[in-house]
Amino acid sequence: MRDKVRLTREQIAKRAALELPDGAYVNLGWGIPNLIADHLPPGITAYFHSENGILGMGRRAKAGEEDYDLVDAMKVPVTVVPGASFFHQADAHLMTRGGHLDVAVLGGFQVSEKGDLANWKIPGAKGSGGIGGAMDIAAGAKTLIVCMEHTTKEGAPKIVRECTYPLTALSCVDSIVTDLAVIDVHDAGLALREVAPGWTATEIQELTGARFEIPTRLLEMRLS
Amino acid sequence: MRDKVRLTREQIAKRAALELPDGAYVNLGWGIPNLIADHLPPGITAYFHSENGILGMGRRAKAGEEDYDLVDAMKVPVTVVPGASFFHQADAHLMTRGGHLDVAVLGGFQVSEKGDLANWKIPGAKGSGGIGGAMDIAAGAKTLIVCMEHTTKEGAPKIVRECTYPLTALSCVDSIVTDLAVIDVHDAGLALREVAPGWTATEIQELTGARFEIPTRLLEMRLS
Amino acid sequence: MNVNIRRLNRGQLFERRMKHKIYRDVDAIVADVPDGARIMFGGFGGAGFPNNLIQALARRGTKGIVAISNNCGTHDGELGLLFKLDRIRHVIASFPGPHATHFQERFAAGSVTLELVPQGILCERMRAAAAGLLGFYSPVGVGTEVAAGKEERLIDGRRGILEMPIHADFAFIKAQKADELGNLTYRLAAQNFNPIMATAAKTTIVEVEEIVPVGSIDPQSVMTPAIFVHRIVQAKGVRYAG
Amino acid sequence: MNVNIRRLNRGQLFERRMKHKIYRDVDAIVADVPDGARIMFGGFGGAGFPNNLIQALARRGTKGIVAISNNCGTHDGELGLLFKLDRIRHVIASFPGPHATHFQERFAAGSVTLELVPQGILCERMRAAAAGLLGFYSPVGVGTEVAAGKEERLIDGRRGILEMPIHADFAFIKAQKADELGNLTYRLAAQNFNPIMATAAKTTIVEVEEIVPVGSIDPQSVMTPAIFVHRIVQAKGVRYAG
Repeated sequence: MRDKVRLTREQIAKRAALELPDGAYVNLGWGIPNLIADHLPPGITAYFHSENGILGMGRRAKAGEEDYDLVDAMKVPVTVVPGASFFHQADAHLMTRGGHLDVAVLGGFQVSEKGDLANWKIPGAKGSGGIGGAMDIAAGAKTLIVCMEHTTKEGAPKIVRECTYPLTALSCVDSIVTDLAVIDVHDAGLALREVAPGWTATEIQELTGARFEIPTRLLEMRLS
Repeated sequence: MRDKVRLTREQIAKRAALELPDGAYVNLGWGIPNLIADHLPPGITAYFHSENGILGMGRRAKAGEEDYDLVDAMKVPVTVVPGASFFHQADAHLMTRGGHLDVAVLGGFQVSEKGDLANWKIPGAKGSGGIGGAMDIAAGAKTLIVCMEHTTKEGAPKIVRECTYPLTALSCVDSIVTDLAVIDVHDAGLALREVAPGWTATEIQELTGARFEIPTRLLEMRLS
Repeated sequence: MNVNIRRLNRGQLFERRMKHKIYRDVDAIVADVPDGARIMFGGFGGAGFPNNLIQALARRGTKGIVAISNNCGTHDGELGLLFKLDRIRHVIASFPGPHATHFQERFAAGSVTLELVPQGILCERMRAAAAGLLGFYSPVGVGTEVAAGKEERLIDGRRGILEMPIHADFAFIKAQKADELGNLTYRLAAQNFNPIMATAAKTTIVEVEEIVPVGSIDPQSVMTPAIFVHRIVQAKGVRYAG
Repeated sequence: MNVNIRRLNRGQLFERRMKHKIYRDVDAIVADVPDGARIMFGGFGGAGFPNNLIQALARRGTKGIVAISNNCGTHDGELGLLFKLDRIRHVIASFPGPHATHFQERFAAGSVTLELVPQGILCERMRAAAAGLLGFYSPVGVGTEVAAGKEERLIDGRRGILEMPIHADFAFIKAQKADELGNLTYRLAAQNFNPIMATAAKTTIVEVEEIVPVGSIDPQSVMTPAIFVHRIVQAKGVRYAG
C-alpha cells in the first residue's frame, strides 16, 4: 500500500492554479488562494484583481520597494504588471458582482453539496467577524473555486450536506480543491474528480460530509 | 401710461442670470437657458455642467478652434475653463439626479401652480419626441428655474393650474422667469415677484392660468 | 510614475492573449453578430460614435437588431444608416432626435418600436446590468409617461419607480487609444456613453484611433480597464458631419 | 492637451470662491462637526486614510458619531483613535478587522453597535445616495445573515434583497492633490473608498498632500470633480504603521 499524502497549503495552491485558463481575470482570497499567484504553471498568464481597486496586481514588493499607496486587500505592499489599471472600490466591485471576473478562488470553512459557501465567520468565535469582499465576489464570479483543508483540525468534514456556519453565498461554488481531493459541484450534486496520492475514493468519502459521485476513471492530483 | 415691454429672449436670459449665486454649479437647458452663459453679471462665476460629461464648460469655440470631441449637449463645439473636468455620462447624471447641481435652468412648455414642469413633448407634434437629460435634471437640481415666454404664440397661458402637456417632473420648479414676470413657486402656490416694465400685477394675472400672490412691494424686472 | 512594474518574461503568452482581442479589420470583428442581437452603441452629440463598426455591421447585413443608444442617428450618419437599411426593429433611447430622419419615418410607420428612457436612467440601467444589480428605485419620471407600467413605491417619503437593468449581447464603442490588452482611454467629451456600455454588454467591441503597446498607458489614466474589453480594431476616424 | 482653455479675467472672484473651500488648518476644517454626525471615512489597507482629519476630530471632541467605514481602525491608528475615546456609537462597516482592538472591546461590551455590510454593497449603497437613487435589489447576501430584515424578491428568476442608500452629513477623505477649486487626484490604490464617499455626503472634507493652482490638473485626469468637494486642507501625511 502506498503512503497516503496530504497536500501542503502550497501544493493545494499549485493544484488550484492549474484550474486557471490562460489570460483569466482572477481574484484570490485570503489564506491558501493568496499563494496561487506565486504558483502559476509555466505558460499561463493571469491578471489579478484586488477589490481595493487594482487590476493587474503583480508580486509582493521587495524590501525597499514598498509603496504604501500600493497594497493588496491584505494590506501587503505589492507591485503591478504592465497593462495594470487603478480604479475606486465601487468599480472594483462592479467587476466582482457583475460577472466580469473569470475566476475567483476563496478560502472556505464549509462547502455544501449544493455549492453553498461559508467562509466569513466561525460560530462562537470572539469578535465582530467581518465580511469584506467575499459576499460580492462569491455572488458574481463566473467560476468560483474554494481552496481549503478537507477536514477541520478536529477531523470534522468541511464538505457537508448543509452548512452550519454562517453563509457567504448560496450555490456559488464550482470546484473544491483540498489537501485530499478535487471535487466539482454539479447541479446533481458533488462529483469527485481527483484524489491525493495514495488515497481511495472510499477513504475520501469517509472524510466527506456529503455523498459524491465517483468517476469511472479517478485521477490522482497533479502536484506540479 | 408707460409702454408695456415684453422682454426679448436675451433679456429673459439676462434676468435669469441674476438668480445664479456666485460659484454655483449650473446646468443650462436648450433654448433661452442656453443664452445665460453669455449674460452672466459682472462679478459672478458659474461652473457650467454638461450632461455629456463636462464640468467647467466655457464659451462656444470660435471658427478654427472647434474640436468635435468637445461639444455641449446641443452638439455645439465648446471650450472649457481652467479647473474643468471630464467624466462619463453616468457620472454626469449622478451629478444631476443626486442633488449636486446648485441650479438648473430649463426651458418650459407649461409650469403648474404646484411647480410641475412640462417641457419635452408637445401633444400632437410629429415624431417620437425625446426626453434627453431633462427628467434627471428636473428631479435632482437643488434649485430649478424655468425660462420661457409667458404665453404661447396663440396667447394661451403657459403658467397653468394643471399641466396638460406630458410632464417632465412633478413639483420641481422653484422660479419662473418669463418675458413678463418673475414668479416663485412656494408650497402655498405661486407668488409674483417682479413684472416687466409697464405692466401691472393685474395685467400679468390675466395672462396667467393660475392665481398668484401679489407682494406688497412689486418690483420691476431688472434687465441688466 | 512611482509604480513598481513587474518584469514579465512571458512575452509570447501576453501576445497570444492579445491576439484574441485585436482584429485586423472592422468586418471581421462584427462577423458573428447575429440577427436579433441586442447592441449598445456609444456616442453623443457627434462625439465618440463607433461609425466604422456601424458601417461594418451594415455591410454584414445583421437585421432585427435591438439597439440601445442615446439617439437614433443623424440622417444617414451614425445609427441612421442602420435605420435606413431597416436593420433595427426596436430601440431604447433617450433622445431619438429631430435629425434622425430614417428612424422617425419608420417609427411613424410603425416598423420600428421605441422605448423612451430619461438619459441618466438609461446610463443607470446599463450600469445596473454591469454591476450585477437586479433593479433600482428612482424618482426620475415619477408621475410622467415614463412611469407607465412601472411599479411605484414610497420610500422614505419619496415616490420612486422600479427601473430594470438593460443588458446587451454586444457593446459597440469608440475610444481614443487601446493598449494590446484592451485598456482604453477616451478624449475630452467623447467618453459619454462609451465607458458605461463597455461594462454592460456580454461582448464589448471597440474601435480605436490608435493601438499602443502594453505598459504605455499610465495605470492611473486607464478609463476602461481591459477586463471589460473583448475585441479591438484600429480604424480611421469617420465622423458624420450632418 | 488640445483643449481650448477660456481665459478668465475674474481672478479675484475665483479666489473668493476658492477661499470658501481652502482652510488653513485641520482643526478649523472640522470645527463645526456636531455630536451625532453621520460621517464617512475613506481608506483601505492603510492607504488613503484621512488621519489628520480623524485626529482633528478627536481633538474637537465630537461624540455620538455614526461612522461609515470599511474597517474600524488598527489599534490606535485610523478610526481606532475615535473608538478608543468613545466618540463613535454606531458603525456601518464591511470588515471591522481583528486589529481594531478598541472597536472590538466596545462591540463586545455593547457600547458600540455595528451594521455589517458586504464591501461592494457598502460602496453601492453610498453610490445610490450620491446618485439620487432610492434603493436597489442585489443578489449579494441572499440567504445569509446580511439578508435578515430585508425585503427579498424574485426578479427574472434571481433572488435579490432590497438595499437602501447610505447618506451622511460629512465625508472625511484623503486625496493626493487638490486644485484650488477642489478637483482631486488620488495615487495608485489609495483611491479605494475616497472617490465614492466624496460624492455621497452633504459636506465633503478632504485632506490632501498638495494644493495646486487651478488649471494644473489635466481635466482628463481629475478623479473627483470639484462639484463634490466642499472643504480642503493641506496636511502632512500621517500613516499609522500598526
